[in-house]
Amino acid sequence: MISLTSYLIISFCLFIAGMTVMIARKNIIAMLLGIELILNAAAINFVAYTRFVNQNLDGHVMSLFIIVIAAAEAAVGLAIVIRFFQIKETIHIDDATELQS
Amino acid sequence: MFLKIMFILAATMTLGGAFLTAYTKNLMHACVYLLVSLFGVAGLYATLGADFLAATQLVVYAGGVVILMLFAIMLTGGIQNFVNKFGLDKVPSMGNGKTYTIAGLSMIITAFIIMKVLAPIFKTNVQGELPAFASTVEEIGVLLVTDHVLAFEISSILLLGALVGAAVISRPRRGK
Amino acid sequence: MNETVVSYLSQAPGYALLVEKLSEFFGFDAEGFVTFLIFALVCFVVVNVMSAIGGLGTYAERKISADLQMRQGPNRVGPFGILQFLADGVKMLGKEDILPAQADRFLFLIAPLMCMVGVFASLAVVPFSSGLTLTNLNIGVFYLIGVSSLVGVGIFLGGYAANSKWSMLGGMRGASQIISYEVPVTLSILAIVLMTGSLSFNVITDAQGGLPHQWYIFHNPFTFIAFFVLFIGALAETNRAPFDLPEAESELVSGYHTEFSGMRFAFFALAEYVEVFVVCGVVAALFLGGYKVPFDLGNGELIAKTFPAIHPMLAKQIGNVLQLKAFILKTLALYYVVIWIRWTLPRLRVDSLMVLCWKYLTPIALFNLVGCAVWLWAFEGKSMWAMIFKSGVAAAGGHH
Amino acid sequence: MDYTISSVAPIVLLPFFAFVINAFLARLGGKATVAAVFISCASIIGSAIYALGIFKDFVFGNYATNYHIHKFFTWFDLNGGGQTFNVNMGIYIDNMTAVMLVMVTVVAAMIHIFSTYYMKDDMNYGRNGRFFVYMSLFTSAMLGLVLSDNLFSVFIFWELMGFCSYSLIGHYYEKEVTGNANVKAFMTTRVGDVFFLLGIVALWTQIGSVAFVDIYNAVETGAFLNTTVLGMPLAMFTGACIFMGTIGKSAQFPLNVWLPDAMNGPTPCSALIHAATMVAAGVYLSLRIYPLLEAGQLTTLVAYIGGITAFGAATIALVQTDFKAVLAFSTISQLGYMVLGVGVGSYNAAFMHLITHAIFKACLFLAAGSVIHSLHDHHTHAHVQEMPRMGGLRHKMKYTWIAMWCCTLAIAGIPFFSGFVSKDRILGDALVAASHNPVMIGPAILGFLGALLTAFYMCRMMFLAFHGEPRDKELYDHIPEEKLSWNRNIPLLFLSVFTLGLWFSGSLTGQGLVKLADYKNGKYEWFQTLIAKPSVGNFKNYQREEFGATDTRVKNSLEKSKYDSTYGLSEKESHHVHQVHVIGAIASIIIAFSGVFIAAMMYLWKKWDPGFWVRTFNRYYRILQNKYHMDDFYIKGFIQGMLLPFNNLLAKLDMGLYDRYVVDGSASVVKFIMRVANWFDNLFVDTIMVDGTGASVRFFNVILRTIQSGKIQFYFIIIILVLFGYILAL
Repeated sequence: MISLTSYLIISFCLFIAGMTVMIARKNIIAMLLGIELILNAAAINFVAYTRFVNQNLDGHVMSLFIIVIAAAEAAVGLAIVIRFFQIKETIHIDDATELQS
Repeated sequence: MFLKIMFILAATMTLGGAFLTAYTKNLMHACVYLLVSLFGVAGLYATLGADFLAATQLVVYAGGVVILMLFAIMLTGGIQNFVNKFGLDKVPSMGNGKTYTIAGLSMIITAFIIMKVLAPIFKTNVQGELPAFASTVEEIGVLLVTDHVLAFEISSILLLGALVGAAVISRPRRGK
Repeated sequence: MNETVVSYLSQAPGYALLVEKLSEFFGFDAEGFVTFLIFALVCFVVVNVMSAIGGLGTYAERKISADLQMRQGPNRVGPFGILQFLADGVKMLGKEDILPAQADRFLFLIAPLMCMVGVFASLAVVPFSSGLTLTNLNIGVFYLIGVSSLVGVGIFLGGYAANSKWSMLGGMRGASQIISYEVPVTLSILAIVLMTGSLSFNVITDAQGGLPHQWYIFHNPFTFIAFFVLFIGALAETNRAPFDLPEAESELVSGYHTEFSGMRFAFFALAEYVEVFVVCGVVAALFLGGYKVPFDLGNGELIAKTFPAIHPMLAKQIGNVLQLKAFILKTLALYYVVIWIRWTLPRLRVDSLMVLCWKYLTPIALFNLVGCAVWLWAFEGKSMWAMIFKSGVAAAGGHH
Repeated sequence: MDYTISSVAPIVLLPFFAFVINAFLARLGGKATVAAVFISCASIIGSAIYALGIFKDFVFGNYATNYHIHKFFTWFDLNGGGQTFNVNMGIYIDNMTAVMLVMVTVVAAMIHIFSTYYMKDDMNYGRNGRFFVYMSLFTSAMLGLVLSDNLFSVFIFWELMGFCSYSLIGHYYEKEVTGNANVKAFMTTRVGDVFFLLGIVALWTQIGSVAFVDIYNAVETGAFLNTTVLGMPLAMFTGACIFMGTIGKSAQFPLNVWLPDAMNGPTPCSALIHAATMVAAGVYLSLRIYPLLEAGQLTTLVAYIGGITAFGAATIALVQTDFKAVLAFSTISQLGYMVLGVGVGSYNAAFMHLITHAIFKACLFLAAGSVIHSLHDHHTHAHVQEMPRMGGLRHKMKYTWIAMWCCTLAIAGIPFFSGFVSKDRILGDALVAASHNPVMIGPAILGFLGALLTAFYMCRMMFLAFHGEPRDKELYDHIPEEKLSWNRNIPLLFLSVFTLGLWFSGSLTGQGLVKLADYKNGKYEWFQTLIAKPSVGNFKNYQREEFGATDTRVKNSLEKSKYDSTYGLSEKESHHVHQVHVIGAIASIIIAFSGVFIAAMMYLWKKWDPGFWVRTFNRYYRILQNKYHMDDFYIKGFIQGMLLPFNNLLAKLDMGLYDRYVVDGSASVVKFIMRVANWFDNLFVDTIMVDGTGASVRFFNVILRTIQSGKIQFYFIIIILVLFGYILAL
């Protein structure tokens, strides 16, 4: 019953949820939550393939790096959000359009 | 049997948390649901025999990222209405009908794309005999300092950069 | 994968019989069911006993503080007032569960639970004895660090959900304090993990001996320092004085649980006291030899050899009881020290708290980690007593 | 005892590191400068101690005449075209090197110590220690040269020394005469260096190596005989070219003009240039390539050059009135003797004269520095160097006087002093050569005459400066009384001790008080035993050694070198040689004493009037005062007569031909091309390309601007849509 397919479906659903968050939310922090979900979806895939397909632990190591990157991204992203808020007093994503043509 | 129960629990937590994260209007609640979802992912790791990864997931997300997010939410809640009017249900910019419609459409498209990619895997995937769970800590440690040592070093530099960068960026400028 | 309390108990003679009878009764292989049953039973017992210990902690605190301040303390309910905590618990149950109008209902409800879950989940790996470890996880230390970080989230959400200034400040203080002090704590635990080469509590404990010179605290100078770093960090992580800023009564009324009442407040309090116990147990297991009894009395082999009439399993059980006693003794000694510190030292300021963590403890812990690694490399993991003994033997011209 | 490259390296690197450190430290001034000076002195003293260790190992270590250590590693290779051109670097230590190292380091150490006295007032140790910086580099380069095992690295250090001498001579750069002097020294030696480089290149192309041992081997195997370069035999060509380097560096006859002008530098640097390093390097090189000179049949030429230089410089020194100029010309003269010794095959004595001369000449210069530093003219605020203004100085500076007399007697060739031991032997060998070959009579006569003049002018200088009545009373009264101090007189006295002949052991002193080398039969003096011409046969089996590998230790028996003056001669011939030597010794003793006597008659007792001679031979006196008009000859003949017209011709060619036709012509061509290009530019580039690009950009801009919304989520959706399209296309 528990097979690669079930994990892939879970990861797929997680990805879809994260993407929905990314698109639907206009709040930068909420979008960062979505990014976390997407990254975790990817990490689940790695571990699942390690378990069901080739049994070497490279996938685990890759997931570990994903976690590391997620942590770094969260730290820097949130720092940027706070700085952004200090300047603009808002965290609405559509206000961050300084680079707009 | 135990594994199945565990898997169902973890999957439910993961997907439920993810769904609620996407659905709820309250950012603070979204954060908590995210925590639930991430705990579910840790459970999924456990069912996949990735014990070290599961613990790492707990430490990094529960101990670090989610609290960081909560802090960020509070620090950006607004200066005048810091506590009382900090919108609870009125947190701004959590999306509206329009954005959710767009999101739903793109969700369908993405689902289509991913299913297109995954379909052959589903079809061809044959469940083989799975090995028993073994401790992964040692092997991951060995892999980290042998095969993946470059990535390991780079990620350490990345973390240092993130640490310094976050401190530098978020520090208020002088005179402000 | 990992040894649990069930795999230990399954060595008992009655286990196989029970499984067989139940299988006959149910008509399918009941081993899993029995396992689950035993597990649930033990968990139930442990959780309840720990709750009782947490309750007794409040009593101990009051009694010891009274002693330190030349007072009587609780002395009405039961002998020496020992049933005071039960009376308090009953009173708490009877109180009204107040939910502030401005509060965030959902978070207000789950915050105390999060604390409870974090603390009680970490009980799963605490090595009470070589048999009575709920599960001997091979990543036990890591798991404990991960799970107990839920407490930080709980405190933070509790402070936020009440929607009051005091709670907010207390919650934020608590969260930042817990995240910060996790760094030196983890680093000094890592030093021990480095010495042992394992993340499992039982392996770490078994690597030590029953007598003080075999404990990791006296293994080398670096672990000696690491012990104090870990203990200070643990005090801060459990929000105990002198680091009890999140609930600083004089400034923040009662910190993050200002608005909580009745059973919810009891949950917070219980979580705190049990966490102190868990942390003391962890420190004892990592540095003070844990459940190790002197002269290896704990594993029962000596008893079985001395009294051949005793069944080996029984001998093992006797050893287990001795181990449990040793562990509880060490833990309670540390518990006493914690309470003692609380009623002795004044509270720190927020900035000096952070200075202590980031400018002193973290560098010291890092240095310790490196020092341990160097010690491990240079002296092949021998303890300094072994080396002193060796050099003494060499000086005396002895052979070995 | 087993020296490797790295174990010998400190001797060079100590002064070099002192240079590197001081280059940054010295300019800070104040205490940093004092520290820099201390580092300089300490490093050279350390080198001296190290060199003494090597000397001890070689001289007392029962090592034979031809014992040597040769180690090298491949620095880089220029292989190609089927030829191997390895550039090797290494060390070559034999007895000569060991003696040379001690001489250089000890003399340099004394000079350094004296410099702390002499340069102290010159803006605090010579322009903030800059003097010491270059002194360290100078010494380091000389030590490197001495240790080098091939001509290429010799050349490197050679040029390094050239640069250092340039910097040191031009120390007082604000004076115009100094600026000219250092340029002159640099350019004159450059003439020799060009030939030197030419010789190296010729050697390299013909025998594929420039290592000394390879050269000796090639000489032995006759590789030089069949090869010719520019119609000359290879040995002659390369020998002559490399010897040109010696001529330039050691100020031999045609290129001797730079050395007197080099006096404009500070006196300690003159001591270093004239004694230990610069000029010694030239003679050292000619000794190293001696087999090449012999194989190239250049010995007669060398002997003549040496003789002419020895005599000519001595005659010029007769009439000089500048204290240091006398010493400068005496240096040229003595170098002439060394070269004369090389020319007549008196290898051993030439090298001994190099050593003895280095010691007494360094002492003389330091003494001169001591004198000049004390003679301060309060009207012009300058140091006085003119002998007519001195006189009677011995009452004021006793120690300097003693040291200087020791050295004067040594250079004059008075028995029991070192100069006699070495110079007598050179002159004796010259006589032997003359008795075999009539052509060599010339150099021998020149040598003996020069010896007479040397004794005369040195004593003249001493009598004029130190004896008699003070001629400039005011100047004399201002001279402070000399006190014994560690950095003024001690170096002088230390060096003057070594001007005694017993250290070098001559036949007149019997077995010699220093029986360093009579370990076997006591027959030979140590110097003569240990120093021998490169005896070629020993290098046949040398092995290639990598860095740090063990050496091939050639431990010869105590056989006399076959290049020794009596080697292979019959008993009769050997007897003849000894007879000639005895005659030479007696002659040189008579000559030396007569020189001293004449000087004393003229300047001490004033029985004979020197003015009479000046008046009688006024014309020749003028010639001598003008240094045989050699400077004028070079300036008028070479520079104005040849270089200037050539320059003018070039200038005319430039103006008339190049400017008019090439430059202006090309300008008009360019002008035409420019017009065409302008038209093309206007039409194609500006109109079509530039404006067209702008227009197209504007066109696409309108489309792309709508996509560039600045909203991340919009980009996200675009990504999804593109992916969607891609999947559909699949």
